[in-house]
Amino acid sequence: MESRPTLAVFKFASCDGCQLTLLSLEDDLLALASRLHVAHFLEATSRIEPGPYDIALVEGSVSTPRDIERIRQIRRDSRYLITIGACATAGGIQALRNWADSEEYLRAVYARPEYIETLATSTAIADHVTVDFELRGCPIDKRQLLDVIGSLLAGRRPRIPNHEVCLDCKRKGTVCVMVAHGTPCLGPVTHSGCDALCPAHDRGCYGCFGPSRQPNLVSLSDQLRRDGMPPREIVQAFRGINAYSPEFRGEGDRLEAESDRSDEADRSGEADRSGEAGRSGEADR
Amino acid sequence: MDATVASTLWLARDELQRLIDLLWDRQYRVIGPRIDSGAIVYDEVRHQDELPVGWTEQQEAAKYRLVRRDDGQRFGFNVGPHSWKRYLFPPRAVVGEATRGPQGWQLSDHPEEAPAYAFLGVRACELAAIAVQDRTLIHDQYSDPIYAERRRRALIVAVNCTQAASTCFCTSMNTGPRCTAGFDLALTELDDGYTVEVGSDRGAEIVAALALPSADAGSRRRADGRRAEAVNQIRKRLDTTDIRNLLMDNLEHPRWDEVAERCLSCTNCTMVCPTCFCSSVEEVSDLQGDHVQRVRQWDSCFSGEISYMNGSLVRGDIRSRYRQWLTHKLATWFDQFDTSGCVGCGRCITWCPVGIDLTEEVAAIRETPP
Amino acid sequence: MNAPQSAAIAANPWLSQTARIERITPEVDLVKTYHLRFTDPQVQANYRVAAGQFNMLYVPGVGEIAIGVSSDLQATEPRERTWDHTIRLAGHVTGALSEMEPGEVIGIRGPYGTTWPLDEQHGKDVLLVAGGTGLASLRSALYELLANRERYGRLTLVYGSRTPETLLYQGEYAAWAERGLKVHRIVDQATAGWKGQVGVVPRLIDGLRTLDPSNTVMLCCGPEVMMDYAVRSVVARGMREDQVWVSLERNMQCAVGLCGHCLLGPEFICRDGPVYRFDRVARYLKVESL
Amino acid sequence: MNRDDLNRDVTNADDSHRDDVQGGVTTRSIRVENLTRVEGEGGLDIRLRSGALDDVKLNIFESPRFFEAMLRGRPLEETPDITARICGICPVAYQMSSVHALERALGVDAGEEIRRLRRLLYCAEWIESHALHVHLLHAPDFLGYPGSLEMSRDLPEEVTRGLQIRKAGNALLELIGGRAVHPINVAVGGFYKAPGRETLRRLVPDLQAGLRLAIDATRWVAGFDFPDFEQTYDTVCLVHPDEYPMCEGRIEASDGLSITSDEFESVFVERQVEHSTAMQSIRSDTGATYLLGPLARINGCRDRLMPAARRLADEIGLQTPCRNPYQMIVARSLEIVHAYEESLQIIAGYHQPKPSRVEYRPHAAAGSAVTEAPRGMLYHRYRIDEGGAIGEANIIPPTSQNQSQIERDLRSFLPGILEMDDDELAKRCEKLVRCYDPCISCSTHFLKVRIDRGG
Ligand SMILES: Cc1cc2nc3c(=O)[nH]c(=O)nc-3n(C[C@H](O)[C@H](O)[C@H](O)COP(=O)(O)OP(=O)(O)OC[C@H]3O[C@@H](n4cnc5c(N)ncnc54)[C@H](O)[C@@H]3O)c2cc1C
Ligand code: SF4
Ligand code: SF4
Ligand code: SF4
Repeated sequence: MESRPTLAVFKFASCDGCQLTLLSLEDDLLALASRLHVAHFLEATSRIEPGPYDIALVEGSVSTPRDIERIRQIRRDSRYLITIGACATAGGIQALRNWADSEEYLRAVYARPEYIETLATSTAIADHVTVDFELRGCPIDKRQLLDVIGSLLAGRRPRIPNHEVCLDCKRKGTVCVMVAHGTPCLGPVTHSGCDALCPAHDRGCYGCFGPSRQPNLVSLSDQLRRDGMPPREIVQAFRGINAYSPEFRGEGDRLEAESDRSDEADRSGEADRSGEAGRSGEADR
Repeated sequence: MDATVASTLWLARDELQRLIDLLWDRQYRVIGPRIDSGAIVYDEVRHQDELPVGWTEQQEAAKYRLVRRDDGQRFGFNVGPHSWKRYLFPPRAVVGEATRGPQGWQLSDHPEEAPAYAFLGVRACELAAIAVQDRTLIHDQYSDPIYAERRRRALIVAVNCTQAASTCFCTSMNTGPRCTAGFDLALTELDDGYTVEVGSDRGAEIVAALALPSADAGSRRRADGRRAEAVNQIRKRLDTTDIRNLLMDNLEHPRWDEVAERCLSCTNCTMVCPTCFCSSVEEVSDLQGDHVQRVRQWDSCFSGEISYMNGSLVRGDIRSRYRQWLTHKLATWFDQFDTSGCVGCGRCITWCPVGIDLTEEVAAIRETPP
Repeated sequence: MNAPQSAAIAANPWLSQTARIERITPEVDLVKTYHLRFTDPQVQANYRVAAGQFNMLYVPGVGEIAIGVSSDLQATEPRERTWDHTIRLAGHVTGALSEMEPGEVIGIRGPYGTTWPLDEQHGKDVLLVAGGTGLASLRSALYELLANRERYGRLTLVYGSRTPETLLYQGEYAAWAERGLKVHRIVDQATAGWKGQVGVVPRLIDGLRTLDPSNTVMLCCGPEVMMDYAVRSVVARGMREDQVWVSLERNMQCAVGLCGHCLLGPEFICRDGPVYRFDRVARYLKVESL
Repeated sequence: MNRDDLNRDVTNADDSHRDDVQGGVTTRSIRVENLTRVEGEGGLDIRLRSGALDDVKLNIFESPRFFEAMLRGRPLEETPDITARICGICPVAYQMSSVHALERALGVDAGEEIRRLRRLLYCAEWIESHALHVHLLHAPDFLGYPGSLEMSRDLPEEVTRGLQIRKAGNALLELIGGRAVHPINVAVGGFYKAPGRETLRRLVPDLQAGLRLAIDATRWVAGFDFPDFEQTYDTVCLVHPDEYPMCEGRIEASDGLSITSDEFESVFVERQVEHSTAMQSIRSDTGATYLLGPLARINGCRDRLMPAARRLADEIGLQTPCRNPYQMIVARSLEIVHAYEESLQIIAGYHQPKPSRVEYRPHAAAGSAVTEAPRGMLYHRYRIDEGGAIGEANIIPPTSQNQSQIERDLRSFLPGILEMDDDELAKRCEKLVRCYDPCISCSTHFLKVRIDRGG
């Protein structure tokens, strides 16, 4: 038996981008392969070995009944189970279905929905089994992945900074897109990891690394509203790549309920003032 | 003329390029204001036309916009998102290295060949900020070697403000708008040129090399007039009366809870502040772990990790972090460095994404003693 | 020339020396004492540290941590001496240390910080109060007191720990007692065979029969809550806060007042502390999350 | 048999056989798990009855991700960011088809500089995606290794070369897109921030080195031993008069078909098949399957390859039209060379587009586009509603179009190898499937080969 720790990579509902990050380690890939024994990595090798595994990297979200069985088995087989990417840590972009009627979704995509077996929801791996460490990002960051694997190899718990994107953004010297351009940005509530890519490209962060450690979402929503962003659009901003993370989900739902209530009030207000002339529909937008 | 410290000379408008060229010739990296991504930032300047000619900024809490001026001023604005701290105390620097050899670890410092900067366009509040950082980072016993060496080499060409932003409050902090000390040269921009004050022997030597004539009385008077405009435009006030005790006696004031509801703990205020100096060291190693760099990065009292201890955070909520920032900046800085940590530049007000204004916070605490 | 000059500009405060782990003494569960010697004999010979100060220990690739010196500094010539650090396994760096073997090399820089004010206490009774691993930071002071036993009045140690098994330096208590230190122990949870006291440290203090409030100083190191209650106890017995010294702890990256991590109100604990006369920091310790 | 059994099989072939006798006909089932070294996971189902091939199905057990449904109601600006998430291997392709379709709908012309920068970005993805497949996933098949990590022990230089080739592509992706997977810089109308000329030029030495390596590697690949297996294909790709196909042109087939993207859905029909959650495509006019991807492009547009790539194709003696699917790896390698060359050419003449994206006014509109993803033609169609939100989206990825073609190849391949034992047979089938570089992630989940052997 080899003494090198074994690595296994598994995929659930996802785009493959996070496991690709592993293959994109380039200079470090072969070095990594010499320190770890790759026992299960369908995308990289046809040699498939049974568990137990020392380190399992799991990509993708749980979205079929079969997924639940598989992830439980993987958990049983693995010493450290590390989830990688927004799909695995928050349900991914596909978690948008969690707000929709999935029957309708099926019809929208597939001509013959009856063939498709699917859960109504897309959920994080940690909603189903115990996860030892979650690495965020859509996709995950190469350096952070190396850091996590390096820590595990050294027998340490990975430690990844969990501050807001803003800190990295300002270290880089990027001009704040929110203050200087009025561009909505989720950077102040988003977990670091990307080295503040989007603002460096003159656009707002759309939260692909998910919520930071203690995001003050209500305050950011208030500010976005003050800057003229309609509440419904703010809801959509939170319902993006990490829509189903508890924090973004909570704030999106809160705002939605609030704007539902105000629409309601508007409508009844309108009924009351049905005689009034010249009222523009603008306010509803 | 023979320029000495305190003499005032004249630099015609387009002669500014000669100054820039001379500085580059003398192996300085000239850093000055430039427009990038919708703001005036500090970056390398090789030509006078790269300066924000004919631009100014409008600033208010959480809002910054570039706007056109109706003249061709190059320094007709105040302060943007960058400060010189970026160059003197770089956001990321290697402070040490470790290499594993047959005898175990070899540790070395990572001495940098400190760049010689010439800063063009340093404002009065920024001169004050640099003086504050001198106190925070250079001490008799231990100093930040990177800051100290960069600082020693840096040449400072200050520029007097001729206008003020709505966020400026240097007059409350006694730091401006007039540049009084801490510069090698100080310019005041007029339509046809600059009056140049000499602040050091190094500055004198440079104006001598440029063979600048002395400024005539008319130009000096016009320069006085321009500078007075800046003073007149300053509206914001911070009442600093006994401010140290005011804050330290109100550590449990309800206002901290209120501000915590708005504060995102996003670190922006500390990043743009020209005096904030918190930093952390990160170990960056190759996968083998045989070669390690110790990288010091800007950190912030708003990041949770900074107060991590024994598995939890000492300042675990936003309230305590905001309180830490404000009390450090405006109160305990006096205990530590015998100066205020705030120079009144207003950056933290403009660049706070939710527009928290420290002067309002202090005023609120002052108004309602608990 | 505007830039301030300083003699220390050239010195890099981040630069560590290398030290070899000479021996490792397992103390109690999760706690070991690392006996270190600088690899450079010159540095080893010139290194001076006083009771209460700490070093920054560095494990490359993992991190750097503050650890008090726990050596008996009276014992031997500096040349032969090892610099001892008693360390509890807490996380990354301490975890990496716990995996190390004698012979391995780590980085060390220091000493830093203030010292226990022993010279000023001649003629006084000294009450040492420690909780858990806090005793490590008092050990050097304890040996210094014993070495100069005749200069002090009553010497008392009040030491509390979670369980009898986690009391540090148990093998040394008898010798301490012999040399004139009264040792009182208390544990949170008794286990089989424990005949001593059960409870918290302040309880032991309350129970001290021979406390002379006017002529006693207390040196205290342990968790902040414990120290808080210990001070309350002695104050209740008539001592003033300025008769108490405590050793504080905060995250530290630079240890030389440059990084801003260890701030407690106006205090840089690394530089102005870790040992404080209690009245200086009392008001800040009372404020939650300061 | 339980297809969920993740960890049991050490080889690709299941050790157990199953014999069923039904109505006098013997059906023998052999299961082979895990078709590997493809992007995404799926399965292959082969059924033999009384010793003869009965059916072949490429099974794609995808967890559906409903992208088209998710897009509905989202602001149109978000489209390139959302569709990128369909595939981590070729996100740029999704972004390119999205922005082209949306710009066509809105009547936006991004202009020449942006057009060239997009091509540059696309070249970078071709390099990255092709190099991944050629060097890390596919080459081991020709050299007898289970994967490139294993291969690197014996052939470290070749594997390192492959990694280097890919690295320069990734560096280019990062420079233009911000990052290699799910670039953040692609916008409807152009780019959020266009890289400066000098920044791009800094990559030139690496790209030149990459080009040399890619040429060497193509020679190496051309020397592989290719099984004799000629098929007739109806190949389809974009055709542009002056350029190698990428973002623009007409859709042309080897049988003479020539249409615009707006006619796509009337010619190429998607049908969902029972065993799979992905869609399959056939041509409505011929009822036949068709082939997309590098081979289709080389066959159709060899004369529009960049000069070095063209010379190299001659040097290695590539016969076009090439009908051997195993030679797709050669076509892919040549396209890497082409992409490197074209990148260098674009950078040499690059001027930073100003502004980096053109303004547009969202309005109700509809539009479609086809671009050439590394694996072939990728079709997007959108309807935009008045407020600028997506009203309807239709996306047809290349792998689902190639799927029926893969099955057809297998059907003609299998009769020749039925004598082989299950293990070997499965491996051979898997290798043939792998030639296509199927990107099952674009739609799928778990791939395995199952053989049902009659008698
Ligand atoms: C002046 C002083 C003296 C100390 N003396 C001793 C001693 O004699 N024996 C002993 O066992 N411990 C002592 N400590 C505590 C010791 O520093 C921490 O237990 C240690 O830093 C934990 O590091 P870690 O990496 O293993 O833990 P982690 O939980 O992984 O911590 C990560 C990082 O946070 C910082 N950190 C975490 N906890 C502390 C802490 N309590 N104090 C300071 N920084 C911390 C360190 O930078 C550490 O590397 C002392 C602390 C201080 C400030
Ligand atoms: S800035 Fe935000 S959206 Fe952009 S890459 Fe970073 S985390 Fe993702
Ligand atoms: S605290 Fe604010 S106003 Fe004061 S110096 Fe810092 S950034 Fe400027
Ligand atoms: S005060 Fe403003 S800038 Fe500072 S941390 Fe709070 S929200 Fe961010």
